[in-house]
Amino acid sequence: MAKPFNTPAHPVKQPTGDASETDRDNNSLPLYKILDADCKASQIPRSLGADDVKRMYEGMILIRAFDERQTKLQRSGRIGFCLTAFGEEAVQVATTHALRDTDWVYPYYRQHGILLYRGVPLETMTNQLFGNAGDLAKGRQMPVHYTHKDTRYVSFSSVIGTHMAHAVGTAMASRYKKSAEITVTYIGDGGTSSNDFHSAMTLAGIYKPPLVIFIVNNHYAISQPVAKQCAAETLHSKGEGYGVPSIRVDGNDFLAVYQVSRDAYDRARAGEGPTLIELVTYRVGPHSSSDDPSRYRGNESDLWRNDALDPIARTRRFLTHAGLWNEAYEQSVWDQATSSINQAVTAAESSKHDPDWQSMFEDVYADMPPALTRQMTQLLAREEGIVRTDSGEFPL
Amino acid sequence: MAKPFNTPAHPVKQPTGDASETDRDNNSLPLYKILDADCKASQIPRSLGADDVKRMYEGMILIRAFDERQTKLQRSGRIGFCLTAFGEEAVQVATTHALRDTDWVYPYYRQHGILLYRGVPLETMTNQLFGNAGDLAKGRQMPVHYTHKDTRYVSFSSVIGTHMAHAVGTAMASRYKKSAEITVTYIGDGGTSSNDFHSAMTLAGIYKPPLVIFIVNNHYAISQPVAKQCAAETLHSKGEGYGVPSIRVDGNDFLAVYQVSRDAYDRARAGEGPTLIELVTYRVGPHSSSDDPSRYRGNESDLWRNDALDPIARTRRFLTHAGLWNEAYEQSVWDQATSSINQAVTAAESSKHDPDWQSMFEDVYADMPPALTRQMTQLLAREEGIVRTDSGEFPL
Amino acid sequence: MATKTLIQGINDALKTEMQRDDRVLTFGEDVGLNEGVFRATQDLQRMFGEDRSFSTPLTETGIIGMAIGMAINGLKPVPEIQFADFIYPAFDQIVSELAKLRYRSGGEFSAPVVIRTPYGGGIRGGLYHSQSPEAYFTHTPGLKVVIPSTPADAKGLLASAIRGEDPVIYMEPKKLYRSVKGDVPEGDYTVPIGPARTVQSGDDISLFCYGAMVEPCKQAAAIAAERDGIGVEIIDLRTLYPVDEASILDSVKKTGRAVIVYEAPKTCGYGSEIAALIAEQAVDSLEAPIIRVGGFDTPFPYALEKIYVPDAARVYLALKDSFNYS
Amino acid sequence: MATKTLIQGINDALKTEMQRDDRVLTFGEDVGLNEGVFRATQDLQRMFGEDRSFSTPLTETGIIGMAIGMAINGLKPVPEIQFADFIYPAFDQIVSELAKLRYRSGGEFSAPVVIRTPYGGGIRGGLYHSQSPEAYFTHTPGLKVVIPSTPADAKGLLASAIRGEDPVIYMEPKKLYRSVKGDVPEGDYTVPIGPARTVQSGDDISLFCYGAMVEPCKQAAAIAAERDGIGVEIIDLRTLYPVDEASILDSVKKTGRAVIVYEAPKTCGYGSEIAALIAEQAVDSLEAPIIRVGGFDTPFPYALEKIYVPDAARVYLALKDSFNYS
Ligand SMILES: Cc1ncc(C[n+]2csc(CCOP(=O)(O)OP(=O)(O)O)c2C)c(N)n1
Ligand SMILES: Cc1ncc(C[n+]2csc(CCOP(=O)(O)OP(=O)(O)O)c2C)c(N)n1
Ligand SMILES: [Mg+2]
Ligand SMILES: [Mg+2]
Repeated sequence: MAKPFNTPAHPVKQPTGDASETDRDNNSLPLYKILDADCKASQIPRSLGADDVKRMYEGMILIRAFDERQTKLQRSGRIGFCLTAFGEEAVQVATTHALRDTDWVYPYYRQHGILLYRGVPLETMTNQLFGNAGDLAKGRQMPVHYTHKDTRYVSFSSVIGTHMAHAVGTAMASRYKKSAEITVTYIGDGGTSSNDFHSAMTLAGIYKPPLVIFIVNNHYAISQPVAKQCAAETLHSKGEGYGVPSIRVDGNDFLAVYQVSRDAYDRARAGEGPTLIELVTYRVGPHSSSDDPSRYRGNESDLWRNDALDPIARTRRFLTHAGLWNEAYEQSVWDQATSSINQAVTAAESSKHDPDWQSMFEDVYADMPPALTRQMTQLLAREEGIVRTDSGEFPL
Repeated sequence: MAKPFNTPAHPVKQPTGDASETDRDNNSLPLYKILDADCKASQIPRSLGADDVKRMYEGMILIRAFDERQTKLQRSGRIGFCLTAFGEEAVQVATTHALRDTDWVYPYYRQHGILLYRGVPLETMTNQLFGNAGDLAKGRQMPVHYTHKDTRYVSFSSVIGTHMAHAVGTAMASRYKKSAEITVTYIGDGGTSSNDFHSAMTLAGIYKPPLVIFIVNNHYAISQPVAKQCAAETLHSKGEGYGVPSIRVDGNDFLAVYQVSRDAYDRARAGEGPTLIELVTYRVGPHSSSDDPSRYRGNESDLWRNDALDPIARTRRFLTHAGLWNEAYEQSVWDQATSSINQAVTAAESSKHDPDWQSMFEDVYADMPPALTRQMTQLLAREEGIVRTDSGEFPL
Repeated sequence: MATKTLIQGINDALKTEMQRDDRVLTFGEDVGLNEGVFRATQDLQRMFGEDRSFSTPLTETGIIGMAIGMAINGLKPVPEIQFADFIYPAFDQIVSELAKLRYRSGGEFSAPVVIRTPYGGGIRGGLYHSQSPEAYFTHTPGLKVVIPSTPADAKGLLASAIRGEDPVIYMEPKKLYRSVKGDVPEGDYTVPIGPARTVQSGDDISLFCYGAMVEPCKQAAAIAAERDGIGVEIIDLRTLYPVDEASILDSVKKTGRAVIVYEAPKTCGYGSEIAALIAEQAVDSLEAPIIRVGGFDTPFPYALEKIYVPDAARVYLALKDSFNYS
Repeated sequence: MATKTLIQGINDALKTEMQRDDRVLTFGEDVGLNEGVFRATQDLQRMFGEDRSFSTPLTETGIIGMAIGMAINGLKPVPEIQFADFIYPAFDQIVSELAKLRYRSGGEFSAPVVIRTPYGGGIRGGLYHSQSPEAYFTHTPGLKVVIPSTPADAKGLLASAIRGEDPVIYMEPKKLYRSVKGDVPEGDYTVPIGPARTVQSGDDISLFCYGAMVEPCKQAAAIAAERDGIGVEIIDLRTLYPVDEASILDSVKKTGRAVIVYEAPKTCGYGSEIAALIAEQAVDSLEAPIIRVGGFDTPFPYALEKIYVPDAARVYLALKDSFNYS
């Protein structure tokens, strides 16, 4: 059982977007926060105990450790590609903490932290990064394109935005089946310009399914800054044009993110319809291992690598104020994270080989059509014995 | 020269969407109007003289007469399809009156009134309805899918929404070429849910080209009422989420439509960027000749066939108050309209035949590729002499 | 058995399957209260309520996307795209998502959505109410593509599609909606996806077709028999992917001649695949060029529609060319 | 003449044409300041300013739609779609608008937009960074489809496309971006759209290919010559629509055997059209089945990419099959 803090509960806020005078960012745009500049909280979400906040902190560190490891694996050529969420850890952990295990998640590629936080075995994840025979997706997708049915983390494509419309349908199906499940989905600031942001918002407004939509505004879509992505002052302002209540939140304030998510989930579960939540954060790392941010933003990201903005540092300061943090704890959390990741990397890399050729032909349909079977049989029969070099050529 | 009214000019209004207390509809949503319940105007746009308002009135009647004639032609099987704008005449006439001849128009299928108002020869239009050899589009498109380069009325497809993104590009090109031209585009309430409403609004917000976007909210998309199309209280509220200033206007109040259009055009020409204007009107007729509205709205449309709501009747009452209307004038306007339409129908129907077979192969590319030439030659050579019956079969 | 039109066959399948399985839902633009612009969804909202048959906002991508999400969560959506010409706004959802979900998730997730859409010429619809986009979908692994040409097949194939586990693009030849009639079994009735249907046997030429092209093929074959004594074997493919290769190859091996008829632009049309299949698997049997009678490589015209769409005259000329070749 | 990579050839064409004609503009996601994720637009913003080379919001449909509108108003836009896999959100704009504008307006309006997009395998991109969607476009009258395989062609064909009056889908084999090098003429240089390029002449088999498939075809032909004495005529089609039918048919009439290689899923792929063309126009010359070596009828895989994409081994086996057939 979570030990409750001795602080008054934060009153449930209607996500109207009309934040109070103090809930404003430097440009005096609405921005809901709980942590103050010193990382103290005058009011803490009622449902959170000390264990909860520590769990969230540990979850953020696991993500960071995982991302550091991913980066190294990619740089040393052991995996072909990687994509990290440096600086966006609070988004993933706090939105997930407020979720039930049976709720559906429609992520895009920068939400692997949700899997980590939901306790998916690390080896499941590293198998995916290596695209080996142990990968749940049978080595078919690029690294970071996870699928995980057990945690209802739905397989996604690389195509930006499409999953949002799926989330609407899944939430409608839950309601149709009179299930208490809700659905959450995430979209980047860039993704708000995609076709299916529009379709999903339109449909969410009309059908009012149990759905919560998070815009992860990390200020960039690869090289495009959000100010050149959309001329609106805030992205949450898009909600009104669809009749969907919305709110803008400090995405690096784990308590604010938790509180607003929780409220929105409660509303969704109570049949009160969808909510659009803009989480303002910053993509501290490159877009992916293929990206060089110095080309388009110089060293701007250094500004965000500090204790006043980094979500992990802010949480640490909060914990320190609350007497829940010390060096030894920090060390053990990191040790635990890195050693479990190391194990998972070793396991994925050493004991698993490429998927079987044959697997390439499976899962196109429920049953393999005859012509495809013929293509497979021909390949397996004909090419047996041909040894390919690494570059795909063959010495005869 | 237009004879000016002796009334104070209506002050140019910033299209902020924040209408004054009196600018509200029955549901107390913002709705900009000039005509009062009695169809008097306390303030008349400065740039309008008596000739202007009479011209607009006559333009509306020409549209109505044309639509009545279209309907009859379709009912008697002389044209294959028709689509009318009953009750939406003010939208077309007043937005066009404020436009310059060199400005670009990206319409959808319900804006043929713009062509009529810009003085396109009626025979050009009836040729299109009949799809005959005199049709500018060589009989290739269904009725009402006009193209008219001379008036910069750009050919459109039947696909809803796509043209809006073109309008953005055309307006950007005008600015690039340092031309003073602006671009206007129209979209239905249903069309606001299409992909390219979203893309065009996003791009218009970012690039701020000289563009004015009209949402013609006629309450229906075929059978779908606007309340089931979008959950927002107003459609102009979509503007904010894209950073595009917007305003909601009584689309059956020709003076209000004129004034707001004029202001937006001035802003566009001055380099102050795009405006989104919701014109609230009502589709009094069926969606098209294929539609039976009684299936989905009973006789609701009868409510709109009255002098308090019909844009022509309201304009007539305004003219009457201003001493600009009498029965004889009315009769002559109608006579003139019907006789010119009759002539154009007769000309299109009697003197023009189907387009040549050969024309079917032209205009796919600037020059006909060899394979297509072969397809054409084969057809022309082989089928010469085969007489087809009306049903496409052939007696040998 | 009752005599029904093709669209009644479709409506029958929808009713029967919705009655059988309450996971089956249908929706699309004007599908609910208005019962579809062609009335394919007649009575459904009245019988099954607004939760199971409803009209949507004007967003094809949203309609298909939403259907995928419903299917992932266990429902059996049968969305309608009002005209096949308007399927392109949803092309991304169909090609990137619907077709690839099962594969990319290693079989963890799948979306057995059946997309119904009227296609083809015959209603004087011009460029945007007449297209036949089947080849875009047969080139997209992960999709099944089905096109009926008789009322019974319309019912039986649609029922099979709805009961199946894979996404299906179910294309309805709108020209035939009310122009063909035929006996349709009552109640539970399926026709398997896959096998082609031999419309008539013949020894001289194999004539492959589907959808609205079956009628002119029948007329042309009748005239060829009557006037020239040519024995034409007509095969209605019905399922375009996965196609019934055996029926195609067996027929060509017997006749040595092949003509393929389709409405879409000839180049890279579905008929090109059938020709390529024959040229790969049965080239030795060929006694004449494989002739494709298709739409021309132009957009679909309005006034000249009758010249554009293959009709009995053009099919007949092709049959004679094939027959006389030596 | 300078030795350049394929992507340098593309960049050269863009620079030369932008210098030549100030109506030429280029834009797309990350195209401006970031100079394209593959750097195809390197230096352009610096040289020509933000008005002529800029990054856009994340909306492919908007990028193409905006380009169409610019072209209607007299500009020559050359938008980039970051990966061909992401062209589908713009499919409606391309198929419904770009391809059909000239036709539907009776020639009143046209939109000579050149869409550049990297396609194909070779970068371990998995399902969504590897696709080869050319057949969707070759089946769409109104579009030209061009795919270069050498740096000089990359420059010359792109320049022709930009100077032309028709919309062009210009697909760039990203595998070759930096892996092939060749001489590229400086300055003004065009290669006409239409004619194929004979890579090498040969008497025994005609081998048709394009884009990234030209390299494995060359390797396979070399091995076949060396080991089996087979004379392979390799034809790089370069323009897929309108294709150089004469070169294809002349070659097959000479060799009697045809193999076609492409990366996209085999069924209804572009190779099916070439096979159908041969089976229609040159069937009597055929001494062997027409073999298509394509991708398999599955989505594009990640780990097994090398098995999926046709390589020299598979092409060689097909050449032997064709040669040994009798
Ligand atoms: C439809 C589509 N277009 C383009 C891309 C290429 N692309 C991949 S990520 C990306 C930027 C996305 O930015 P955002 O939505 O803000 O998410 P972030 O990466 O910042 O988390 C782009 C353009 C894509 N994957 N899909
Ligand atoms: C992309 C697309 N989907 C569907 C249609 C079929 N359709 C034609 S008009 C129409 C309704 C449009 O309503 P609205 O935008 O409100 O314009 P209105 O007809 O009311 O003027 C629909 C669904 C279409 N033409 N294009
Ligand atoms: Mg971002
Ligand atoms: Mg409407």
